[in-house]
Amino acid sequence: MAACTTQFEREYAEAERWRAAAAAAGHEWIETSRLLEQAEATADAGNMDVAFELLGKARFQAEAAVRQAEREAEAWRVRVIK
Amino acid sequence: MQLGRRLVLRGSLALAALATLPRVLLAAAWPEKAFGSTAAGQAMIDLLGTDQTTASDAITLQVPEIAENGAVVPVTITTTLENVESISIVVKNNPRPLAATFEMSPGTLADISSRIKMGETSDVMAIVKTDAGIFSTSKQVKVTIGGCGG
Amino acid sequence: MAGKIKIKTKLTGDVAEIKSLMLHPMETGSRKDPDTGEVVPAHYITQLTFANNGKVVMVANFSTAVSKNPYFGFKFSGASAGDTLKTSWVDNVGGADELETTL
Amino acid sequence: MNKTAVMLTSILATSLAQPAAIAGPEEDRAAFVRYFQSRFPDVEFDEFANGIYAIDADSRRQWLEIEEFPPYEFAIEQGESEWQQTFANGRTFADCFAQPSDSIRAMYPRYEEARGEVVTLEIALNDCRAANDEEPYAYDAEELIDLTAFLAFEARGKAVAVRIPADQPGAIAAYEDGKRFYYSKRGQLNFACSDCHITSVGQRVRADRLGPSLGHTTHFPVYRSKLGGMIGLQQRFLGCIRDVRAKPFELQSTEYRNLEFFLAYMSNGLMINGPGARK
Repeated sequence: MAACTTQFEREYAEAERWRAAAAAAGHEWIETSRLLEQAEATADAGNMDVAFELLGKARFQAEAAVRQAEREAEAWRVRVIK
Repeated sequence: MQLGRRLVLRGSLALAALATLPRVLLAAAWPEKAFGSTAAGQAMIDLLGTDQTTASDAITLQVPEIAENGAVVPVTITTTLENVESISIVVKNNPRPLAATFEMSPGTLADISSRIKMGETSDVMAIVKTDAGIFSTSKQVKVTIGGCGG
Repeated sequence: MAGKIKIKTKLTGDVAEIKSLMLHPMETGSRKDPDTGEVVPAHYITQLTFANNGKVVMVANFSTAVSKNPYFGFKFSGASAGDTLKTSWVDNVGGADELETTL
Repeated sequence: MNKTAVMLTSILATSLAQPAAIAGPEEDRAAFVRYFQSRFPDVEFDEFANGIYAIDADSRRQWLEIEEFPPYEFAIEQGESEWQQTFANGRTFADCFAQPSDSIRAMYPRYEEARGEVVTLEIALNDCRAANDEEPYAYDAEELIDLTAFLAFEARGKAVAVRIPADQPGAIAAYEDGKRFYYSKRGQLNFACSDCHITSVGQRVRADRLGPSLGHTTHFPVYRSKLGGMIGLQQRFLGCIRDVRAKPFELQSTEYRNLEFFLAYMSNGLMINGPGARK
């Protein structure tokens, strides 16, 4: 149980880093913060399976948002009407 | 709540009395029962005494084909029928179908417009009561779910 | 303080075209407040009356199915410039307002 | 009126009004106008100020009926009485502005060199309150939106005239930032503003038809039938960002101000026709 909690905290911190990076790039998605909050609350309630699942979704979204920001750093230029 | 409403009705009659009502408008108490009916036919019976109307192409009902927003659907009703006593708007699929009813005095022209709410796609009926009977026409208005407008 | 009734009138011969707009929530009594989740009580105009020089020319009976900030337009004959049009409404919770306009 | 003539006149008018305009934004704007005019050849340039109602006939009829007596008239009236109110120190909003009330809307958004940022009408009004020791309004406060409704109404018929002077590198940077924002895909749905309002303009998303970006800013604030109340341009931005499932920015954030700066510049030469009525 303790190991499980430590793992959750480690993965949570990593997901949060991705979310912060997406936010810094101006590309955070709408649900990510809420998923992180839900994951934390579920973990606090001891339901680790669901907590990890929610955390996984948050992490996926945050990372995808960062990738989107990286892509868009140049990709937007091709859409400009000329 | 119920008590409050009675007070209001008495208040409105008092206001109306001050204005020295002509003949046609003496009966113009707010038709609480008809407005409370959950079926179009019953609302018409409560309001007009019958749910039977004569279809008439002398009534022009102007409504959109597709409502931009069910919260604000413009409705205009005109008719060439003579001696019109009242015009009513019935939205068949609304939870309470009778939307509004307009009491005309002898000098009032049969040309009214308003904006109504519609919960879903429905037939909208314009009902015109004259001294010769009760006439109607209806049109379907499509209501779609919005949310992205602008 | 801004009024809660607005009237526009147009006189063509002896026919007056009246357009009215009221500032009113027209609550149906079935809507829930998005913040509190509680049902917002019904609050709507029931009757809108127009009297020209004291003679009632139109009584509009509304249900909750009339849109928020209701609009109502109509025409009547026998009007002349300088007539006083009185517009008044009452609602289901005892609210009322009125406005006098000169044609 | 001849369409090309109208377009040329407006381009000329704008370039005459700002001799120091830079080629970049002006080329962008000309291309923007050309795109929408070739997409909707039957629509006159001036008509784009009417947004979606320039290109959708059935909606236009309903809009015209609402315009017969639009619910935003209460907002204009309220805004006017706020404009005339006296602050505790005896001064009024008018004292903050050198121009008469019909010439204020068209001055914003503008880049202010000294501050190094885009200033919108909402910011200018709140600055005025702060300068007079009054509490600033929240950016979604009804009072503030009503004031902008009044000033838009006063300015009707005046042209949008956003300036990007060549000697203000900060202005061009803010413009470029707004342009990047406009064309960047974001959110879970991976949409850019341009995907809906340029590429798919006129098409339906669920029940709604997508409005052209040319003229997007001219008619705000608007009375939304859906909400039964008034909203400002940036509240609409916020709604769009949310609709593509991205986390919205704060009202009057640098992101939205720069976006407003870019979008308003694209509408230069169109007439201010706010406040508006939208579904």
